Amino acid sequence: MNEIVNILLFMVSCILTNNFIFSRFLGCCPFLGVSNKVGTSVSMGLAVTFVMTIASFFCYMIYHWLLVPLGITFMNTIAFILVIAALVQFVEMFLKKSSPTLYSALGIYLPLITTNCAVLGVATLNVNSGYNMLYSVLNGTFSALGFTLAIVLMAGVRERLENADIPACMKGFPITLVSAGLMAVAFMGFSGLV
Amino acid sequence: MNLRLSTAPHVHHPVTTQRLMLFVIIALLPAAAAGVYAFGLPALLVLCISMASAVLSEFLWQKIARKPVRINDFSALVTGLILGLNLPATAPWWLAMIGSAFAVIIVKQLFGGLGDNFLNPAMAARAVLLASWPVHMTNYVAPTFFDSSIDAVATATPLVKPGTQLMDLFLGNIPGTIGEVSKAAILIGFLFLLITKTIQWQIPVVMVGSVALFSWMFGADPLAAILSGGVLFGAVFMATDYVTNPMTPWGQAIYAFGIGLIVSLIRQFGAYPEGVTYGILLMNIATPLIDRFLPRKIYGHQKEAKKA
Amino acid sequence: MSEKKSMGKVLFNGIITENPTFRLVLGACPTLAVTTSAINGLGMGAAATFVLICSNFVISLLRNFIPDRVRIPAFIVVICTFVTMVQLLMQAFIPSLYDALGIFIPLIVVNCIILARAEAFASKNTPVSSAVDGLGMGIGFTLALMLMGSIRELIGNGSVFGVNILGASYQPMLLIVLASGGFLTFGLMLGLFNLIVKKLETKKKHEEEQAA
Amino acid sequence: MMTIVYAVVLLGGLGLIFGAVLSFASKKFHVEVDERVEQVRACVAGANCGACGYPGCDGFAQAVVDGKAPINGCSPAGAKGAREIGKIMGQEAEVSEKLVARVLCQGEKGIAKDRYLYDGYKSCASAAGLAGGPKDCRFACIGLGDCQDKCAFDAITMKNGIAVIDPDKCTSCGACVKACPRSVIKLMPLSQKVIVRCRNSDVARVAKASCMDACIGCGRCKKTCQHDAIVVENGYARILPEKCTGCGECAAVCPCNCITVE
Amino acid sequence: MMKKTFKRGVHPLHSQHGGKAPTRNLETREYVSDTVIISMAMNIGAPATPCVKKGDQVLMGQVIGNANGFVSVPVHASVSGEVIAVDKIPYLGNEPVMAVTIKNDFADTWCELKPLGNVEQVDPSLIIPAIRDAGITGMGGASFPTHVKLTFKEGAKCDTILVNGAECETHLTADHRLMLENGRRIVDGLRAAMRATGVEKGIIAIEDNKPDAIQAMKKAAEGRQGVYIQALRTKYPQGGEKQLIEAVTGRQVPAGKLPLDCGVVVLNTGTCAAIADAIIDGKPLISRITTVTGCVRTPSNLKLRIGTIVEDAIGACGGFSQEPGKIFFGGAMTGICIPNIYVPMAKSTNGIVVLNEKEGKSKEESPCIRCGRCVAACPIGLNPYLIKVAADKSDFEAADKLHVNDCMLCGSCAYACPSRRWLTPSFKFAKDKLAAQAKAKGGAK
Repeated sequence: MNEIVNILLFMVSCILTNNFIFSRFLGCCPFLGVSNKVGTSVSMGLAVTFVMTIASFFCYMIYHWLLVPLGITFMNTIAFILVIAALVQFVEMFLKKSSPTLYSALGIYLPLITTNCAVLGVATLNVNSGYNMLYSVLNGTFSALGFTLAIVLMAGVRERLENADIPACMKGFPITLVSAGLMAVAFMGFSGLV
Repeated sequence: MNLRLSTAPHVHHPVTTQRLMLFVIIALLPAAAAGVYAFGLPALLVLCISMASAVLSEFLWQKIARKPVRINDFSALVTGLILGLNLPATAPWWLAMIGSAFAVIIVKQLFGGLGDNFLNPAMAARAVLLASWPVHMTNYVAPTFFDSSIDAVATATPLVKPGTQLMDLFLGNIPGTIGEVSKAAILIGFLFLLITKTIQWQIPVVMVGSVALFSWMFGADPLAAILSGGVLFGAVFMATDYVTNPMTPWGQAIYAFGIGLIVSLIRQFGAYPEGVTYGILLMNIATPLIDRFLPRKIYGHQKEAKKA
Repeated sequence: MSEKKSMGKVLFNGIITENPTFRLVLGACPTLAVTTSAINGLGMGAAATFVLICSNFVISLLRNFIPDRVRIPAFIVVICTFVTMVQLLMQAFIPSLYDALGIFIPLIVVNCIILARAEAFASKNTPVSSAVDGLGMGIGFTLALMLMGSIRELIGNGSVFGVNILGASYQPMLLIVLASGGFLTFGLMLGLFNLIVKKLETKKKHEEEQAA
Repeated sequence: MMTIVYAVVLLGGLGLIFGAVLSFASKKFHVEVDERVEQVRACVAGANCGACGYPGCDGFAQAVVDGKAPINGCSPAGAKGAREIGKIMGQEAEVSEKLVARVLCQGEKGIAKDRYLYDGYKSCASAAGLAGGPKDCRFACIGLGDCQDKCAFDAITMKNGIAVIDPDKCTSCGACVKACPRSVIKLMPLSQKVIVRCRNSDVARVAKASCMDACIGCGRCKKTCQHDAIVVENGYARILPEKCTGCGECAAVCPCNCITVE
Repeated sequence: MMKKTFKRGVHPLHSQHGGKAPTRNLETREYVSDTVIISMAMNIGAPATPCVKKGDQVLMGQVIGNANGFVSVPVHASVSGEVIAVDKIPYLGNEPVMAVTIKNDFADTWCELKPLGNVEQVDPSLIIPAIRDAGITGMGGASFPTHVKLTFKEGAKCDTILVNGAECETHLTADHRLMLENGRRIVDGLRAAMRATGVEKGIIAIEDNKPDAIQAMKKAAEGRQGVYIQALRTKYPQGGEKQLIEAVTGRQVPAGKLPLDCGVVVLNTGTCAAIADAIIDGKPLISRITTVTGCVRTPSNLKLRIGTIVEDAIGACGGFSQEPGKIFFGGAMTGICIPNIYVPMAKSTNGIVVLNEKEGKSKEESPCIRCGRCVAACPIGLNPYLIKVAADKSDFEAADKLHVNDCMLCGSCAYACPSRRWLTPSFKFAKDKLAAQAKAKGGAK
């Protein structure tokens, strides 16, 4: 029972309190780039969630069952990035062939994810925090959901800002960053929640 | 004879943006008066600085950005007043000044000015001030009522403490920010806004109801939860900000319900004693999505919707 | 002479014309995360510069040997190697900075700037000019990070590089060194940068018109 | 020592496995794409950073080919990349002669007679539908700037109640031509220097009553022209650009000042 | 009886001065001017072709313009006298229209009339041709030929004919006076339409701010088969076709379809009276009641011959009381501005309203504050503020997705907007553009 509560709290903290975007700054590039349409951002978020979950899983295995026994944990970054890159590319190609609908909804975002620091970040964080396999995977999934939440909210705001009379020099990235900053202020309300 | 031509309609409802803002200011006056009565001249000073800074910031920005100067729509004045009412009476002058300038320039004008900001300027500024200068922002004193025999006593939290009478909460005999102390004054303002049809009842009523519901669920006293802190003030004056709440009654209900949930969550489990500001800000952020995903019934499309 | 001139141009390109942070808005994550103080910004910038120079150089050397199909994974492996080197070096010699930068050191691997330069420049140019390009981009990145770090440290802490500047009576604006402050500062600086660039461009154009 | 061996073996092993799987997969799952997409894809930075707002470099390349993304949308590729993409995308466009949009009306305030005072929504299209437009001439430029709003290149300004197009800034995209409810704007070859700036097809009396600079279709220009470069149709003169030598003699004889020579 | 209504809408009368008071209680006066200009394009569809020439002598009721095709009606001389011009004149729309100018000889000699007799006895198959020959179009504003409305296409089922006596527009009281003074004719016309189409039920719907009209119509309908009176809440646009149907029958016209598709036909009160005139007396539509109000000395309801020039109509009301700033045909919510006072009124001109300079001047647009008043006002349930943004950017695809084509340009949103934004005009703009695009597409195919 206690364990279940802990897991629940852990999930909430991943999504809200330690939100990947607003408090950890992971995955900012796609957050800024792919948040201009709500539909796109939902797809992106789901694709990230998918990849982060399986990446957490695979990286955990590689790290604990390969690198640790061999005593070459310093190789973690390089091993992780290889795993992620290969995984993403494989999933992309698989989707492209087997399910064009799913591919057009999610698959096209996959290449973006290879160089998304959120994925490598979550793998590294899992190692640094010493999570076990369950927590690693949970961390992957729910941090990614937090990312999804952030990017979808951002997309909503940006769709609205599209029609706003923003000063020329602030258009595009600058105003998106300021919006993100103000959103981060609001997310501070969740601090200490868990 | 030179006739004017334009497309219809040729008549308009007499209400204008300017008049709506003026109504909000009038509705805020009782709360402001109660605050000044409770905390004395420092409170008045804070309000004045905050308003002056807001209007001046708006004026300067519009001059510099070469946009039409629209300070006479009173929207900056409203922002300044609401922010001032959200500060403790002990707030130093620079706090009120920076807060108002931030609200008007960064939160409002950078996004394109009135109507284009996605967050309530006063709320966002308050959250920023709270994160930047937490000590100054939470330096609450008990009301003095211009009675020099009572020393200004610093207290830690504006929320209800054991032993506080509900009547004190209602009338404003408690420490807190300038505007939120007297619930009676806020209700007067609410009635005024309702009578003048400046706002609809949905948001304040649903939000207060939702706070009561969730604080009861989380094991707190619902009545005290409503009367303490900024719930009423937020529900009447800040959650109802046109620009940042959803457009339809149902959307507004969802929005207000969400605020109530977040407020109760933060109060019960979070690090901050008060969550109204964050509740409103977070639901402001969700507003575009609510507007987008809430279905609307369009005349002549009902049957299609059923089929699909 | 012309070689030298073009090298200068490549260098200048990275620092000003295509400044990775302010013009291209790449590598936003570290820019936002580590610029809470000037020294952190400098450290991050230096680490990234090192990786940029080395990886650009090596990739340029290997550019004719790497099959086109696997070039991206190959680039990543090269970059990753240097990142791991930096990581180990910093851990050994400047552990305090290493701790402050934390997870963002390994994340240099996925910093878009580095891969983008590898693909866009190093894979098409000579090793030396690639290294210079890496240096220019690196300096541009470092300067931007340092500038942002200084501003945030100044406002949020009253100091720059740890030296108190604004005096004891200054009430620091804590928000600026928090997460949201990073976004806000970056956004506002970007806006300001755009404004200045635009002003310069119109001025230049105006002068050209007058000359014509 | 063993560590290094392990490291190398691991890396090599992983590389081999992934390489094998991926190369197999790329053959197995190969999907054909538009040739231009591949070409554009080769010009962008390929960092998959997402800064362009599209799902990765492939997505951006596709969007460029579909005409949805701007050619300079890839900031990491810089100006050089944009030029290369421009070359790929612009292969068809560069063949024909450069065109420029011209306003075929000189009905400024004081020259064209006003019909009434328009006081509505600032849009030519709206005004045009109201009792025949605010100007007496129903062929005139209304001057509320629908074309200006649509011009992405700041080439159009409203001067004294009519639109004026700066030929240097005009890219002949045709947005203004589409926007104009009166079809006052036409795309013409840049080389055509002599232009009849009126297309009023009313009879001479009505035309002259509504605007001082209206073409009344008198045909004097046609008679003067030695190159048969002018036709008078629908009550107004028109210049045939392929025959016009730009001598400007027609402009000299026009009683209504409606022919201009640059 | 329960008062019925539709969702949302606005109350322009409650907040506006001007209102209807002065003309509501005054009896309709007949006025005949010495010259009429009769436009050939008074109906939606193909305009009529003039069949008289300059110098011809015409009799009252004589056909002076022949109908062109099915969706078109003939035009009749509204006075007897001499044709002094057959020419194109600039009118209210984009293009000039053909018009016949007749100098009145004040003899009012009718041409030969062919009355069909009592509406309850006439052969039903003769009714619709008679309506077409009498040149009857919708007299509420849209000018749709009435015989087209009453000719059902194969398979169409109609069970109700609604008579629109809501008169929800500001300023206008013409229908109100007609109901008070000539209620029987309205009922006769409704019965004729019912018999012609075989529809069993006819409902006359009237807003509850006209209790006297409700009483009068109840009396007129007494003993008539299948005719009912329905009171409606006073709200704008209660008299909009779609809103009227929703309020009275609870049905909705499917998007992009006609009222007939939900089994209803809506006729205006004036149209009904004209039908009765055409059947009982054989008289074509040559006059109508028009409210002339605003800044005129004696606001009144005038029975005007079709083609009366505005200047004359205003003169008949004692001239302007203040310097006019704006004059429009119809009510203030949907009225169409006229460029000068020398234009003639048409069959659909139910009001001539004169505003002074101050009332007529448009206010400057200020930024949208997202107050939601437009959303709360839109009787269709659209998001006007979003459509406006899309239309202003010429993003017609987006506007289409926001259902701008369902907008009926009632003006409720623009009326309610505190920022005085030009909502309705931008919707019209978008609708026109979309229609043009659709046409171009159809042409390409």
